[in-house]
Amino acid sequence: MSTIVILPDQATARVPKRNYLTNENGILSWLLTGDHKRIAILYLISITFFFFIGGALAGLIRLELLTPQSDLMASDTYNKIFTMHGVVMVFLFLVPSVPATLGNFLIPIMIGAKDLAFPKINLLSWYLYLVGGAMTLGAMITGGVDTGWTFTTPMSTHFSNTNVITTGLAIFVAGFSSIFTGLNFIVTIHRMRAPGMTWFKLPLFCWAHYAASILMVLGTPVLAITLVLVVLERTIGIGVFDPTKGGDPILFQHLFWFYSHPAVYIMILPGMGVISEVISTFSRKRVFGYTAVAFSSVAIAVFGFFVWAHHMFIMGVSNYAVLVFSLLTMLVAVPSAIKIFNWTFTLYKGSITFETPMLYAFGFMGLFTIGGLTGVFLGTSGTDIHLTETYFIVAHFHFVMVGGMLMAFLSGIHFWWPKMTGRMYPEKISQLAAVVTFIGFNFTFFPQFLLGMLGMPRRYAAYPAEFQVLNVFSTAGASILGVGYLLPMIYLVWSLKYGAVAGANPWQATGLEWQIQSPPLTENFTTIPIVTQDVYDYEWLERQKEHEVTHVG
Amino acid sequence: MDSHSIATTVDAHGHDVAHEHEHPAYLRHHFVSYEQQTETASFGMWLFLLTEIMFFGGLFTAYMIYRNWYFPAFVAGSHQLSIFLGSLNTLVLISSSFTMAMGVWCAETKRHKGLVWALIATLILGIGFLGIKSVEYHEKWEKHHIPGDTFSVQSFVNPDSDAEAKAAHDKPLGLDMARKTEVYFSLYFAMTGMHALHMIIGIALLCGMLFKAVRGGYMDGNIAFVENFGLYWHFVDIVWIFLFPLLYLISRHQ
Amino acid sequence: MSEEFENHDPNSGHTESEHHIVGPATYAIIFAALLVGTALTIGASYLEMGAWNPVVAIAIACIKATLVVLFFMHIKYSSKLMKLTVGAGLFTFLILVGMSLSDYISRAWGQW
Amino acid sequence: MGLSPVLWQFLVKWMVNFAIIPPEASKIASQVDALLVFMTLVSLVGLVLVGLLVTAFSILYRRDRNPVATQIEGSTLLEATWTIIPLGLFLVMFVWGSVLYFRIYTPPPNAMNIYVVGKQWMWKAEHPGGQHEINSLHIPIGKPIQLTLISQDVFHSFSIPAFRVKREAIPGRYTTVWFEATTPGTYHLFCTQYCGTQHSGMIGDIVVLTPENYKKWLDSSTSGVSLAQNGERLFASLSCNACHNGQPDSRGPSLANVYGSRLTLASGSPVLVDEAYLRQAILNPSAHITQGYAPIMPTYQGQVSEEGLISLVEYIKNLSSNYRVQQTLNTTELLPEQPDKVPGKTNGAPSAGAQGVAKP
Repeated sequence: MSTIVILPDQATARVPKRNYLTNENGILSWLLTGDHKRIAILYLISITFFFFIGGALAGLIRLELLTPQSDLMASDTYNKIFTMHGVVMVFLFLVPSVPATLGNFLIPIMIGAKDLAFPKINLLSWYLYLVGGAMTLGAMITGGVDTGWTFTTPMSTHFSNTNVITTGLAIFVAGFSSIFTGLNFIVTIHRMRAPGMTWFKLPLFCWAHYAASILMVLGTPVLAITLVLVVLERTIGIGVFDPTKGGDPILFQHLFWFYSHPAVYIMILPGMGVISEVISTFSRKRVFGYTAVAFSSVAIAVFGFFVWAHHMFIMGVSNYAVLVFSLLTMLVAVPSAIKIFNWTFTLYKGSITFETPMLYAFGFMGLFTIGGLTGVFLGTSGTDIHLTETYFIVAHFHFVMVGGMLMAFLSGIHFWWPKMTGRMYPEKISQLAAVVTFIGFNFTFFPQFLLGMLGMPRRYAAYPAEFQVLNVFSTAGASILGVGYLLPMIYLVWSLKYGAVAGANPWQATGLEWQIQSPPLTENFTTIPIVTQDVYDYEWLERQKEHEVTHVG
Repeated sequence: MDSHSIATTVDAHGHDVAHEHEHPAYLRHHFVSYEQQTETASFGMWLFLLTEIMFFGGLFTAYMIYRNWYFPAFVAGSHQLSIFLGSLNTLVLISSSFTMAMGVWCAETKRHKGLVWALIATLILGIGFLGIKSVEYHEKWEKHHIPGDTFSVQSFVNPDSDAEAKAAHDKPLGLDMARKTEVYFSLYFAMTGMHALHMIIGIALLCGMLFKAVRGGYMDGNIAFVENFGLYWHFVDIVWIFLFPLLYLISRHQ
Repeated sequence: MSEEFENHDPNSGHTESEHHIVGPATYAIIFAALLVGTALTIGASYLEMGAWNPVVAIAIACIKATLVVLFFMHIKYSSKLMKLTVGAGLFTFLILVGMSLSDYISRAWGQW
Repeated sequence: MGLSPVLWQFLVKWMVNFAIIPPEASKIASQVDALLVFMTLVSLVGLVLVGLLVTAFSILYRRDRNPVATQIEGSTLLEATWTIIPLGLFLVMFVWGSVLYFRIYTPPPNAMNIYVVGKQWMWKAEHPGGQHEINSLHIPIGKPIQLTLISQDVFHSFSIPAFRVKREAIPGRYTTVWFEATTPGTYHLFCTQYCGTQHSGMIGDIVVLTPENYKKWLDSSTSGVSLAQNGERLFASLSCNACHNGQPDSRGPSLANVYGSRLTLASGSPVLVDEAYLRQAILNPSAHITQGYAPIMPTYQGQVSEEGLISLVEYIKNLSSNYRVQQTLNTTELLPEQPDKVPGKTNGAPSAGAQGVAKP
């Protein structure tokens, strides 16, 4: 099968001696760095750490569900484990995953800037993330927390005697990390673009991050104040959510989901940005309907704020509010559909190759389509009654978050790995890993749709025996999935030393980030670029190459 | 875009070492000009203030809902607050906002003495605000109006036993409604407490700024910090502008 | 949000809004207006206006806040982007309050 | 290459009983399933469409066949197509789903009301005839059943997959759901809202009976005191009748036939008297004063348990005249027609028999 990869002559090629990795040495040069690329690497390491913690917890959950009885662990242990799995995966992996690593690394380069607008705040946000992560781990080690990651009141305020306060504050701190990241991105994209880099020359990756950042900045503080109120209710006993004092527990749901619904767009939008870049590059083609894809990101961000109560359809909100929120939910589904079709038609008349990032991107498209369409099942109020709070919803959001976001994350990591490290990952084994992940994923989560249809409730440590076969399938799939995630971990580390030297532009891609050396210099560009070419302008790239050839000749 | 050329060297902390053309020392390496840097900083500050709006937004939502549900309790609760102290505090805070605005003007026009005095005035007014607030809190403490285990509904079921309630001619509330005053005071303390927390953070920053100003800082044109602190301080003022009528004033009639 | 995406070059964009220094006279006038507003709102709270009491109080508070934002916080002299930013914050705030209240208000529908 | 016998058993059993939806045992179930099938079909068509296009393009335009890509800007017509068609389909689903939603959560007026109290970690069902059940619910076929749900502590969710209905039990507030069972049998009852340690143990059986069997069950499991009768005792023991007795000089409004009527409150706002209103009026009387009466009623919050409140509500619902209220007031005699069934709990000690006074 043909490939677009063009690597420099391995016999003579070297990773450039001067780059952001070698610019300064010593642990302090990393811990006090203002360089967005180094902070991205720091994030990448810490996020991977938390991903494997969350993944290990997921493994325990699946093991427990192998049998109908709660035999591996007692039910309160199980409750603590799925709570921690949710907290770690949502707040410490999914929310920061693509933005804090790839976004941090690439946005300044893509727009032709030397750094993010506020490098110190960027570093601060990593430290906040660490503090939040450490507090979460602390809460986990000192007895855990058993409220579920949704902290439903009055369960979390009055009926749980686990570490709700520590975990709540951990999420509060991690939330500010996310706010600062989003704030930094918005300001950077507005203010730091290179001359000639107009809004419609921005890569779609930047558009997606811009949209996600709006949600981070405007949504997260509502979660923060909600958690503060929960903590105050637990400590001094104020009565805002407590039904015995006249508070309304549903108000907590409103405030919590006002953030936590947009949060799913915070998680998925950056992933969509990655997919736009990858599909364009490996089809050698401008993204079909660039403006439609760009504006659909913004539309998702804006509409994302109007739909939160669809998490509460059966919770006794007013029937009329259900009508409104259900209708708006249908509207927010449309931009996602637009994106899927535009990606599909980007392939049309392209010149497609199937390197690993592209395989992950195909995986993303399939799984996200399923995840999105099943979201419509849940946004439709009549069917939501049957399906919500069952494994159907678990399967749905895992299709979107793991099948969508994690696929996109891996796609992006592979795609930009040469840029970040200067070395290629091994192609064959990584393609294998992509296929294994896809198969394992479907094996794990597709049975859960059926379980949900059959009515198996989520968060059950023990379940009726008739659901066992599908659960066994799911657990078996999870072990395949685990292998799929461990493989990249191994060969990516291997490639740091033994990977082929990548050169500046192994994919022959058009973005500004591919026109500089890999790994980049600390200041990214020796001179600030003046952008004249269009975005995804492959013809410009061809001319550029010819020019170089004639120049050298 | 030639990746192998080595032109200027820029260290990780952003000071241009080899740029030929003149830049002030405080221009960070990744900005083209000082204007870009200040505009960027104030844009960032405004985005941060948006998060603050949403932060208080949750509390305002709760307030609106519960005021509609438990109107008599909110009336009785607000009668416990002193309009005099509230108005005084409003006056203090608006004045501090004014002095802060003057401080920004002094920094812009490089008036060293003016800046120092404006900051001192702002600091005194800010501390004064917290002082008055703590007098109010202390009174609530003595009357057991702090939500929690010690909360007492005595003032509301038996208004004659309570000076403020008596002065406002409160009618006794039923025990059930009297208990809902705890919701009012929960919100009162959450809202004013969050506001006071912002004041405390502001005063801490103000102290640092004053320290630097006394030693001649902010006279070189690098006044982004003063300007952005001003924005923050005014925002805290705006929050109070809404808290004052909501908590003290609008429920006084029954 | 369309203005936000107009094709302007960020490095030339800032020159259009030359940094405007607001003078003490303006600040003094606004300060006086804020004091008057405070007096008015306190005075209004002693009048018996029924349902209009909160409306008047909130209206005065909004005017005061607008004055602070426009002059003390220099938004009147700032770029379109800043004005839009403030607008976006206000908009989201209203969404949070308004759409939450929509549930509470309509819960009683059909109950009379 | 042997499959483990255990796994083999699973597979056989599973294939024999293979189903992707639970049994349809209520009237609404088939309607929900119709929408589910429609949505599944639409989803499959969409998925297959995307899948086919991606596969076809991947084959047709792979680099080997098509070395140079043709740059295409986009197509407004296509954009409009795949905006409007999904939107149209989603709107159809929205309307269809909303109709079902309103159907499921709007009980018909003739529905039989059963109260369900959720607590950590059990379901307590209270039948109007005084049958109490824990973690099970017996219902007849062919009769609309309304559940009035409330929780004593945290959120719970009453889920019957076979009926395709589910409703959260919320602390401090009644919620309702209704269904009409069609097929006798035993079905799963789940708590689907995570509620703490024994969440997965908060399950039970929905036993759907034919009308004859249901009647048998009713007779065999009655506690002898209907909810309304228990409510009547509570009403007397809490001295509600001292004020709510319908006499011309009474301090409280008459409660006879008050259920279902429209009252005007002291604040001037009109209100429909339903179960939720009655419960609120007992716990939070200050905000529920009938126009023309003084706000003197004390709150009973903390004095009556949720079950007691249910009894009181059910009693007031069924109160059509004040005759017996006044009788008990005059004679302090209670329930003269029931003494044999509840021995030792009759005259003179009216409160002894009433269930539902909260323990201190």
